[in-house]
Amino acid sequence: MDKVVEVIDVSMNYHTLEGETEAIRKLNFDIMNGEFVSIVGPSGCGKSTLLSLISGILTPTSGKVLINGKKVEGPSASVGYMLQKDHLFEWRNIMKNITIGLEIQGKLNKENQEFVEQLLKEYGLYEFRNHYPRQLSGGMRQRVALIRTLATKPNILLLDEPFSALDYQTKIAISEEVWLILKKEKKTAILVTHDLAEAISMSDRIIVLTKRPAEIKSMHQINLSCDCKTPITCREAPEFRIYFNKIWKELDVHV
Amino acid sequence: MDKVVEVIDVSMNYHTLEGETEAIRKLNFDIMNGEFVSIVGPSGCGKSTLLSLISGILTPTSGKVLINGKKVEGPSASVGYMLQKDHLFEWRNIMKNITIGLEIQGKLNKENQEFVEQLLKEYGLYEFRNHYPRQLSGGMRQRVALIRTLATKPNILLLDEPFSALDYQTKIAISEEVWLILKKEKKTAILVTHDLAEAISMSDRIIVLTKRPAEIKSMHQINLSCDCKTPITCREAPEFRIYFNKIWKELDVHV
Amino acid sequence: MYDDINTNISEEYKKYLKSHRRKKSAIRISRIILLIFIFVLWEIAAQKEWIDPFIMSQPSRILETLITMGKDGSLFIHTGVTVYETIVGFVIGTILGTLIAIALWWSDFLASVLDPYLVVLNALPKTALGPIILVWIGGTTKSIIVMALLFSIVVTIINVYTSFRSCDEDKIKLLKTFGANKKQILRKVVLPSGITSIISTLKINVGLSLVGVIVGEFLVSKAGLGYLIIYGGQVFKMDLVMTSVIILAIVAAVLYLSVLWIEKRVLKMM
Amino acid sequence: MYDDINTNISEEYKKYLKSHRRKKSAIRISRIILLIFIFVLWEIAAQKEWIDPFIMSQPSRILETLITMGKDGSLFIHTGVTVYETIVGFVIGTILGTLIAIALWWSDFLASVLDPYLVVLNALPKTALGPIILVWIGGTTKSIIVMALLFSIVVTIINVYTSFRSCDEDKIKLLKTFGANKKQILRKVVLPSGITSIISTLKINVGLSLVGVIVGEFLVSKAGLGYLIIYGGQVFKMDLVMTSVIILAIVAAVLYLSVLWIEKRVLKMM
Amino acid sequence: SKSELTTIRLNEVVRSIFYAPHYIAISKGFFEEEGIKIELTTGQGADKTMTALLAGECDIGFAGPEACIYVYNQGKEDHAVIFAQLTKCDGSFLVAREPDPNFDWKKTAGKTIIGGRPGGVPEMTLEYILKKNGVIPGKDVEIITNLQFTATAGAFKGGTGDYVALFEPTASMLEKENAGSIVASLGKDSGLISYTAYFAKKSYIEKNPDIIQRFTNAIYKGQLWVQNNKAEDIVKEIKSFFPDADDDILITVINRYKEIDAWNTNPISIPESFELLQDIMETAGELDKRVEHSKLFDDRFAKEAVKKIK
Ligand SMILES: Nc1ncnc2c1ncn2[C@@H]1O[C@H](COP(=O)(O)OP(=O)(O)OP(=O)(O)O)[C@@H](O)[C@H]1O
Ligand SMILES: Nc1ncnc2c1ncn2[C@@H]1O[C@H](COP(=O)(O)OP(=O)(O)OP(=O)(O)O)[C@@H](O)[C@H]1O
Ligand SMILES: [Mg+2]
Ligand SMILES: [Mg+2]
Repeated sequence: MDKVVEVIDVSMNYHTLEGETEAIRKLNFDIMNGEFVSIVGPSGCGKSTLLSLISGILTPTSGKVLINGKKVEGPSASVGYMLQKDHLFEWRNIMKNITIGLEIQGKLNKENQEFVEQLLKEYGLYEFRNHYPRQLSGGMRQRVALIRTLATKPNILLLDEPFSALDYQTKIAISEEVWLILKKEKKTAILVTHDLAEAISMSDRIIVLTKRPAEIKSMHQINLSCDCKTPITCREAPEFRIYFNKIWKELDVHV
Repeated sequence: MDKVVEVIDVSMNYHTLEGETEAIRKLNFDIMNGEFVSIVGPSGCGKSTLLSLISGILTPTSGKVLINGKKVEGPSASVGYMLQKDHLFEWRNIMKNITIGLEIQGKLNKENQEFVEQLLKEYGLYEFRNHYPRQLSGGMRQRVALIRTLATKPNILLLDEPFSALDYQTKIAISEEVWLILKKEKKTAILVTHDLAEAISMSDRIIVLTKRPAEIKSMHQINLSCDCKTPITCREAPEFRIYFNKIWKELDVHV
Repeated sequence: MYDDINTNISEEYKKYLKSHRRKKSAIRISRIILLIFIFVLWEIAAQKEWIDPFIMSQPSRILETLITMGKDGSLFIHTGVTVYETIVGFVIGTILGTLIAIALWWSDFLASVLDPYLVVLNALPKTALGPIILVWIGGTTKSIIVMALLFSIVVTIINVYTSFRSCDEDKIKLLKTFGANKKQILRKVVLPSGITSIISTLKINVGLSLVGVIVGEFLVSKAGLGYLIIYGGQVFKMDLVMTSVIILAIVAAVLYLSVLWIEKRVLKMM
Repeated sequence: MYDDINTNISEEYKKYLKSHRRKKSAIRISRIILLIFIFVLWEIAAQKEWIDPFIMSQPSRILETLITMGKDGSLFIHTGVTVYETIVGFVIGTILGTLIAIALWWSDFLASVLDPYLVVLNALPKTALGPIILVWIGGTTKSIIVMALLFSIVVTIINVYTSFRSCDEDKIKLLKTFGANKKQILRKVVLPSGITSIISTLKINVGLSLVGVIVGEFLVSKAGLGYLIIYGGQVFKMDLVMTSVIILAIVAAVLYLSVLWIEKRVLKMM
Repeated sequence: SKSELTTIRLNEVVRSIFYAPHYIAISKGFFEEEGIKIELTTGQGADKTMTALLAGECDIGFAGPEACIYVYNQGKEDHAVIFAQLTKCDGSFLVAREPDPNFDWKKTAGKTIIGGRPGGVPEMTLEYILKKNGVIPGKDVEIITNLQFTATAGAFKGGTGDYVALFEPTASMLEKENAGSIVASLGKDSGLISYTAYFAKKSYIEKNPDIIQRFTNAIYKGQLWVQNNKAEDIVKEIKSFFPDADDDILITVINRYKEIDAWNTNPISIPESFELLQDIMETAGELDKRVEHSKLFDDRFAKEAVKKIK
């Protein structure tokens, strides 16, 4: 396996008039090709910042991020970013929502159009392509957001709490589905989440961050013994609860 | 055990200009003294309506609700209602937020004042009594909301998704705490939730409703074999997953 | 959505609908009664000389004036002039205001520099500028339209700029992840998501433009409702003044409701 | 919150602060330069007769007028009168408007009946009512204050009522679970949670009141900035008119900023 | 043909029957006879009219000479010059609550009069007459000066004041309503004052003497026509300028103006009337320095018109 993402000595300080906020301090880790990595950590510890650094929207104060061995210097087509809310544009229909990334990158050609239609068909949204976002359920909207991210054919996906706005039952169902899609498309994925059970059930590896400034507290390779490895079945594995309790204690939540 | 709540043949239709919405159809169930009952069901099936009927804010179209054998005809002091968000009043400090129920019922006397202070001390909020809501964390705010509900000494508590606005980790911690408080104060509780795990880990019984109009789909007496019965430990019980999967299938979630 | 609704109309629902209809017609009737009551009271008070019809005018005389003006067509000419000027001022104000708001959004520096100027211009009673505008532009219809523009443009700039600024940061972030440049961000998110608030400013603007037109017509004009009011005052024809004010009220309400209607349409389309 | 912030100021943070300071002072300087530029251009244009200083006045003459008026105290008297009238109108308008809004909130029926009347009154350019008010109330300060009130009260009623209506239904539900009656709901939730929007209407109202006062002073007055503008026109002293307009702009901005400041205070206290 | 007409933008101070000759000149086609097409605007105030003139928004202004004095005194190089005069006295009347055939200005002592706005000539004239009659404004008589002139009649009718100084047609309308009675003419009691006149910028007159001459001719024809015709006929001609006025009011008013001899018989200025205007302004404290008649008036055109037209 190759390293697709290398985070090397990355630090990030936010500067505002109120003062300097050290969000991330000398972080180092690699992500392998095809790996599904979750990042968990206390609220406000710098998880979203980390994803922004990897995506190239932000530039680290020091250190660097390499993608496929090349230094990140701005958003690139090889990285897709999925945010907490779906952020579908109400004034565009589903098709036009999905192709917005292609539009911006000037790649809205016939071939990509067909690819998008392919995706829509595959994930059961083809009939809805002329609908408007408000006509879709929360779960469907989130799937549209995923397809929008996939449309530009990134091979690395950054997912920033993509399911937290959904209600509990939808969340479990859609995370299962997204996981299957990503595995099928053979994407490398980095998932930020607050939901430990979600992290454990979906990931190959979990990175636990300390509270701000974010440093790596621990890393956990997840090996669950269950028949067919999909998130819902994973939750039934006997090791599940052990991982859960261990990481829960590391997170050290106080109310 | 006595029946404290009896729901007898209750139906509820909403009338709006768009049409008639049948929210609840001929519902029948009882709640025993000291019992912790969870109600789960698809979104919009009528769970909140049901709680409003029990609390007396709404009047059923037909059928009746009895509380301690007496017909409900309006809000009564013996029922406390806790909503999804904390709804603390930003312009009142914590103390005054907590005593608002007593104020309205004209029962803001010395004795009750002392009782409230007692509660605040017991649940670690006494030092914050002069703070304003915005100075508190989400978990603390939710605890304040609970104490506000307890201040009028209801013996039945209605909880309408009280934890769903909290982030995952806080939610697990605070639901543990609330459960302990309710058990300690020996309250009867009806919890509405979307989170099956939460329902299973906290309740003595789970009522599953059909989709609208709400009827009872099934009821599950929860018997978990674990040492010390608190929600977090409950999650480790072997039966947990079995209940989960059974009810999950009954809910029949489609995305 | 239709399967959500019970199509077998129940007895209670019928009762509900009936009580609703009753309430609605009670409201409608009360509104009309109130209107009639005001006019009848006014008429009686004028006839019994409780109030001075010479000063306060009176409904029957207003009606007379209205009929005369309707017959000789002057009613429509004056109303038409005012409405035309208002719409022109309003459309130009909205477009120009939006363009300036875009410029401010584009350059934070410009926005910061101009901020105090906008505050002062916004707070300044534009009525006071009337005589000055007159001097600058001259006593033509142009200066009335400039007045209308003046009244509405600052509010437009401020509201539209505020709405651009309040454009969801995450939506912009989303476009940035695709590598969008500033122009793309403007075109693909900021403008479309600002449309709603641009349209909701229209409601305020049309009123302000009308005020501008009236003030302008007070100062310089040969026609229009503002002219009629001033002229009526000069020749002490309170009937004419009152009639014009009433027509003006109707025009104002109609303009407002039209914009409201357009707003609803556009929002529905989006 | 303080432990959130790194107190060892790093090199980059120093750089950031420096660049921020530089940007800020660039903005400040640009603002001043723009101001100076406008006035200098105006002065030069007037001196070179590109524009007619008789009509447009000119900064040096305005300054002169300002000094003369400052010396004989008339500057302060006229400004004081206008400010006083504005504040009185504004306070009465806010209180009265809030009371009416409460009445509307209390009775849905009343609110529905009056709704179209409010729409018309709101849309109607109040300037047109000036002459009528004058006749009704007579030529006293009272009618100026009534004008100020007239300009601000409808907006107050509508905004405050809207804010009452938009009071969080769940907060009301919460009180209902405790068995609260309508009066308690009003007192404990609707009013306090409406305070913010009442205060934010103040910002708009103070401007509208000022407009009302100026329009009123145009029509009837012996003192005030509106009077000065009219009087200056009558004796053809454009310097006086321009000076008054500039003072008015400053007064308007100061009033607006004061209300903004009060708003911030109150919101902080809450 | 019409296409050869020169278009002249004329800005009148207000629309008033007091200016009847001027509307006659338009409606009888006297301007067209002179090859002029009039584009008439109402300035709603002498200041606005003068402003429009100076800003080049109109070619000829029609207002009181005081506007020209103010401008001249402020050192304006290209000031306005008056070339034709239309009215020669104040056109306002004092209205009392009851008829008073034996009215004397001394009777106003201890009473309240609703006057005009300070700085305006009507108000100054009123004060001048009062002073002339030994009644000191502010001391012996109270004058309400804070009302816009469109509001004074209403205020009076509403019960304010014992007297009100009013323009026409308001004064006649009050009389018709039995709400008051005209007891004195300010024009008659003050003496001849330069009242409303036509003026243009000095440079404009220099450049277009021909237009000015033709314009003056038309005005003179209007003046003659008004002198030689009955009020009823005058009203018939100018009715279109006052669409909402009652005919009988208009007739009353025109007769009243004829009676007090308010209109110049020709466009030539009357120097004494200008001096009286300046006296009045001086008394009121609104005049910094007196202006020579010859500086502001150019009677060449008026004299030429009188010579030519019979
Ligand atoms: N643009 C910014 N300017 C200044 N400070 C910022 C900015 N963005 C984030 N921060 C601060 O940096 C810290 C890390 O923020 P970040 O959003 O990365 O945390 P997070 O782990 O994603 O939090 P959450 O769990 O709430 O999503 C926080 O303390 C936040 O206040
Ligand atoms: N005041 C009302 N007027 C009309 N219809 C209503 C009203 N309140 C609720 N409803 C309708 O009644 C049905 C049940 O609503 P209710 O809020 O009880 O559902 P719920 O189970 O609590 O939903 P959720 O899971 O989203 O909280 C819904 O279809 C809703 O649209
Ligand atoms: Mg985050
Ligand atoms: Mg609910």
